[in-house]
Amino acid sequence: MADYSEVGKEAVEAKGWWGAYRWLLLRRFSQVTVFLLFLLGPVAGVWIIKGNLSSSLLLDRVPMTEPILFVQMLAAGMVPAADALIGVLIVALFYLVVGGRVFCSWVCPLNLVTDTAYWLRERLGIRGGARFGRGLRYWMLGMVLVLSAITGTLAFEMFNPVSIVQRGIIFGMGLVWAVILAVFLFDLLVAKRGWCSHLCPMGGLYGLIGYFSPLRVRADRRADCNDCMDCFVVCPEPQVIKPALKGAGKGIGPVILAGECTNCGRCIDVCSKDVFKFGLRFNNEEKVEGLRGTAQPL
Amino acid sequence: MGTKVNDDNSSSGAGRATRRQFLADMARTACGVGLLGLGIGVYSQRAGALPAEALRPPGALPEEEFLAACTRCGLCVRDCPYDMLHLARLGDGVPLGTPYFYARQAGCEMCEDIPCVPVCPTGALSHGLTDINKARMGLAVLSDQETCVAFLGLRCEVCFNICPIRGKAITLETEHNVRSGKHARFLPVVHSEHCTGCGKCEEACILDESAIRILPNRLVQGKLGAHYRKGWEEKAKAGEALVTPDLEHRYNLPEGVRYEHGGRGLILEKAETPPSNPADILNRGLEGR
Amino acid sequence: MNICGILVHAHPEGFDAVRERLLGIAGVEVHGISEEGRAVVTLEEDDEDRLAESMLAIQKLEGVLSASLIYHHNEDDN
Amino acid sequence: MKQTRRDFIKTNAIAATAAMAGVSIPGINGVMAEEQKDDLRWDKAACRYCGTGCSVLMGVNKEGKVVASQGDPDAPVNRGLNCIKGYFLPKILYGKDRLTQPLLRKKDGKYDKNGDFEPVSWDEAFKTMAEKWVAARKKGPKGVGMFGSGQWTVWEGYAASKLMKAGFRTNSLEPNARHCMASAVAAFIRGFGMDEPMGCYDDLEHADTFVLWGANMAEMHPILWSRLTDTRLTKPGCQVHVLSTYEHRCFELSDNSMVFEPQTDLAIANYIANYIIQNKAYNQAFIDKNVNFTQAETDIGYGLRDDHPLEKAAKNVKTAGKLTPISFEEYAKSVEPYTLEYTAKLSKVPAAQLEAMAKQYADPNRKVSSYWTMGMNQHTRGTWINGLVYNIHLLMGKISEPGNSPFSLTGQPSACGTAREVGTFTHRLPADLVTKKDAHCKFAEKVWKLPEGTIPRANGKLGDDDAAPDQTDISGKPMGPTLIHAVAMHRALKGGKMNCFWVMCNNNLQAAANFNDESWPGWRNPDNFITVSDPYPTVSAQGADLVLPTAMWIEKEGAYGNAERRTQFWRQQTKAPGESRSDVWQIMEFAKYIKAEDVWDAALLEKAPEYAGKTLYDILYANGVVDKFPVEQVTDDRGNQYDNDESAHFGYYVQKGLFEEYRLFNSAEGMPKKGHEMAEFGAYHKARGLRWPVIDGKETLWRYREGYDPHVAAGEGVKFYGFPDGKAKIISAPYEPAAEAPDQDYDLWLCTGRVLEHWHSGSMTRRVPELYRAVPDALVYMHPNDAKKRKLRDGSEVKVVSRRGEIVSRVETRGRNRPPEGLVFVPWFDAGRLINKVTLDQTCPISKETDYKKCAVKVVKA
Repeated sequence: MADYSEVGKEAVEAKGWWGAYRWLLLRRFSQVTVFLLFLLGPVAGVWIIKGNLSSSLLLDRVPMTEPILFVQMLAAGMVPAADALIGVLIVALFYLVVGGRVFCSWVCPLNLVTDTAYWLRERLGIRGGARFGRGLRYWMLGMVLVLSAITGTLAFEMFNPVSIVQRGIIFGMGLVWAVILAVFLFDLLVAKRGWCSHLCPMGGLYGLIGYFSPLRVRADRRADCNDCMDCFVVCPEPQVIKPALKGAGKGIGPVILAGECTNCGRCIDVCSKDVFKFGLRFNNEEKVEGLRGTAQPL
Repeated sequence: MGTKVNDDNSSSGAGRATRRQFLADMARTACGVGLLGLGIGVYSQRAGALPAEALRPPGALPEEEFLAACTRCGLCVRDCPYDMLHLARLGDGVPLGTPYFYARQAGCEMCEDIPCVPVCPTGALSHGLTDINKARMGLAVLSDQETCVAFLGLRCEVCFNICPIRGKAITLETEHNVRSGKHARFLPVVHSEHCTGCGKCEEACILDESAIRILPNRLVQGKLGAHYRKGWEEKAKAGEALVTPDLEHRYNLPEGVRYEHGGRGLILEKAETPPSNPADILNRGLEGR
Repeated sequence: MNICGILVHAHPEGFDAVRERLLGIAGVEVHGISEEGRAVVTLEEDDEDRLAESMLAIQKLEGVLSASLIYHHNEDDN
Repeated sequence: MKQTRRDFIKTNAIAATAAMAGVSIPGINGVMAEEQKDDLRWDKAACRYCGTGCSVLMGVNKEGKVVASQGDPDAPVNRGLNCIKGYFLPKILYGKDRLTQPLLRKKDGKYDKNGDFEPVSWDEAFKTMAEKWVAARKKGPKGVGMFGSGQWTVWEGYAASKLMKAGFRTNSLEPNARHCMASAVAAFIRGFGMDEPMGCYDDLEHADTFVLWGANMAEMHPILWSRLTDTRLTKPGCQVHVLSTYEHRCFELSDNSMVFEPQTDLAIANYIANYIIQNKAYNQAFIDKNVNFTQAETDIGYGLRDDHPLEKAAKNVKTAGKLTPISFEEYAKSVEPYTLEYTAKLSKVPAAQLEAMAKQYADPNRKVSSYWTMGMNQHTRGTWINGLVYNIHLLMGKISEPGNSPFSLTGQPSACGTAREVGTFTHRLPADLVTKKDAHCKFAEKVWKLPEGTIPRANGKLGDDDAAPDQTDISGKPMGPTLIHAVAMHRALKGGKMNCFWVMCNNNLQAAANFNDESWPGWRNPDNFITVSDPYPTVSAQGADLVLPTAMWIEKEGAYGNAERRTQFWRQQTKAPGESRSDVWQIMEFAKYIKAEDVWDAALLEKAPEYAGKTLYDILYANGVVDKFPVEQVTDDRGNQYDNDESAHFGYYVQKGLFEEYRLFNSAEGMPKKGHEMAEFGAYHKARGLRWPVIDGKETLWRYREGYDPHVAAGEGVKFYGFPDGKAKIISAPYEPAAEAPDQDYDLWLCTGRVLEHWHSGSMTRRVPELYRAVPDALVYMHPNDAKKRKLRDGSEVKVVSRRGEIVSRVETRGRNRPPEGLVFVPWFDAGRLINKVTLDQTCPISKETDYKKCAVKVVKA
């Protein structure tokens, strides 16, 4: 595996600095913008969006509701009012189109924290710690729902660092810094990419929502791959890359189809050979066929 | 990924071992997540208990349902024109992220259009509440008669005066002040039929610690035995006596004395002014004395 | 500040001597005594360690049959 | 403190151990010791607020700070009770923004009307002020003015009266009681020849029927209301009738609640008289023996500026106070138009209710007490309506005996004691003497050891008639008429006729009507120099040029006189903060900066050559009478010692000297009027107030009646000895409309007033956080239909607009006051919403008291 400090150097040389950081910067811009939109109301009195990620009102009209809260609520036995229903449909539909875990990489405020923790972990060369299965988040999701059903409340919301942090910053910090620090230290010292890529049940749910998303990262030029491994280093869910990038021989198309992919585009940035690009999930066959034509012995 | 290389070289054994390994992993994950869930569950039960003095916005569902329905979005907080609602922060001692207010800090101003309610996306604040006077955020209780200055005989009545359902939710009962002998006491009495629990009374109470407090109805409200009716109310409702009216009572009474059945009882008519003419006294005879 | 109320049981005969010895301990005051030799003693001491020492000293005092702590009040001086 | 705590714990330790040992230890009973009593010095005082005159005990700690208070359980008025304002009395002394230094507007180190306030020494303050005052006084007696208070202590009012009337030789002295009690005073003087009620608070226990005429006693006299309520609760058959222009707290107790159209109380009172006469229920014997009938001058205007159309239209403005003797028959005829039908229609009160009330008055077997405050006093016909109620009581002879009392309640703690008894009005001198009468002035000059002609006569002449010789002023010119009442003072300030104005112990700029057109331009007139003595930066202080920090209430030795003629004393119980000084100190000290030559003319000085070169201080206070009593350590019966900062400063017992000189007006040989007798100074420190006249140590409960009043000789029965013939006057006066009734443009009546939690302008109570929290802002109380019509609801921000100004506040439709449709009520305590920008500076033409209860406004969304 490539040395972390060397990651992306080739890409910078090949594509220039902007080319090598484009998606990362756009993503940061998106995260900060979402955040500032929420803060614009309380700070400046400009109410473009009101509330927080859990539920909000856009332009005093369009309701939005976080799917994980909605499913918890259902599990807890509540029939939410129309606003919540419409809100969750709007949100789910949006992420269904752009990719479920786009939330994680383009919106979620905690992503900044965990990305920073990962960066520092690699820089400091911290190794080891707990290892979790990639499927753990689905267990977590299941647990959250069961918990709601048993307690009849949104029990996980006492604990959910994503909503706590976002709400904390919009509505007043309280001890929120402690939650941020806890997640940061957890990712830094306990488990590599522990929260976002393994534990977070919201990520799990968005992964499921994004399972059918048309918007995908494609490794259309996978043939050009020079095995620098940089994409694996920067990818928060490296397991999703392998089938598409290395699956040519196994009859697997170049589209990254796994729901866990966050569409962060970091692989596009760091690849000096421009193997990856954003595209649609369709036409997976066409390219494969071309490959198949050359690779198949028959 | 964390799959371990298996040492067993027998393929079938390896398969069994992998399956066993898989099952073991499953079990471990399940146990781990289960324990975590238990932890969160227990924690949420403890941290999810609302302190008695923290009040929910108007229209809030019963607490258990509320906790199931509230997304913690803070839209109600944002739409409160008086900024008296808070979203519970970590360390506030109120279920995290849920809206609440402490009456002592600032009570609900009872806006006629209840802006905090329709904005609630889930109905955790019931959209069925359209008349703020029907809100039941809690119930005011005059919890300490020993320090309430009205009970001491002082003329305070700040709670009575500030009550938005004035004259109904809190009334003043007047009674003779036995200690001073010549003053009346004006005692505040809360009527649950009208009290919305807005908390203005607790907020305004002039004592160092409020003697009137808003508490959840379930903590403070008594319940009359289901069998018992208040006779006077039943009669008023019916507009007449529930059973046959009394016959007209007549009594043996000396002169100058009347008896009012169902009214004042025995009435001694004003004593006649004693005649100033001594002859009149003599003429009246002994009987008249 | 620590204030202790101690019930001291002394040999009735030699009580005057015991009183003298008790008063020799810093912070001790003797408030009353019954004919059977039960004495009401208070002990004031700010320092916890020395308080314990003084308690022990009372117990070991010649002529003292027993000494039991009845009342102890401790509060921060601020 | 720590030692006490330690002792306490040790006592517990001993007690617990002793109990265990079965040993008894002297002083310790085997029970836990009680926490040491707090180490406070308690002393009595009269409550700082209203005219009820509750007695309170104030607890002062070792550091000299007032830290505790309680209602005085031995006080006959309140028996240990307080209202909510009284509960917080200690806190009024310790607002965070107490003024502690004299502040003068300055620019570049010099006084400048447009400068910013800078701290100055008392010496600089008084020097600047003296220079201005001497210059202004040269223009004439109305060049300077002082506006005092019914919250002054008795001797402060007395010292001020002396400084102005005798020192500066001006009658430009008015108390804020002009806005409060003047109508009551005028009616007492016109009807009885003597000021102040004949009854006392014991009427509250003895009446069978109470009638409230424009008094919200429930909020404004809370303790008296609890006494009235108690009587209503405990006395069989007792009734309460309430008249008001809006529903207020008293309606909750009321048996007969009547909301009348503003101003029609005149008709209602006349209707009752008519009812009594028509039914021949009047007390003929009483009338024959004790009553004269007179007719008041009618069509007398509304006390507005001379060029106001209403004043030009009115026929008898100049002779407003004139009374013409009439017969009983003529009187009966004058009230004849006030039939039940007519009155019910005019007043909008249902006829049955009016009649029920009239019957109570007319029933010879029911004792009726009438109570009123500002509803009747602040009235463009205030003197009339006061008199009309006396008429009813006089017709029935229901007066001057237990339970039968027409009773004018006061709003200030010493409206009676200071403003009225000491005579701090432009037309008055101490003890009911008036500057209109040459003989009274001469007597005052004798008491004050001044040359004859010092005190300016009302007419500026040394005699009662116009033919008498002129009094000369410092300029050598004739003095001219000298009277100037409170509202006229503001007009004179605005017009530049009065250039120096000293406001003490009240918040005149917030309180005076028509802020925008009259008071503010007057105060800020560049020619004028305004001094405000105040403990807090009030609206008045903000409008001043010199602010003098004042010692409050129990920061000085004081005396108040309440509404039932009860004079109460207190000792100085704590120190005033910083350089604050009491008003009496300020008045006397300022007198040191003025020389007789500065303000007296040569002819007058020739009559008293010994005063040449002397300061007013020497002449007025170091006069051998005021400074007669040496400084003594003030000590109570338990040996507690008290400061007396004024005595320490001036070198004699200031308060005692002033009071004893004042008492000469009630005792000196040749006194023109009797009936105001006071006990000697020392007696009051020993009593929880004494009700004057105090003769041979005995108080007087009901005046004018044999047995109760020592001035009525045996066999005289009832004698209204204020008049030489011993008869009271029934004064006929008609209904006349208000000055400014609602019309199309301004479609609502505005009535202003107070709330229970705040006192007057709120300068004290709004600094008590709890009271502020209880009632933070003044609201616009409004009928729900009026609100609906204007698309307003509770809490809507609105503008209350009149022809003179506007304020912004919020609507309240379900509050404590429920006005009828067509009327709004706004309290005036709120410095943030000066309702007096809206009110009209109309007065009763006779009493010159402002009518704050009636003007036309509109309410629109803000």
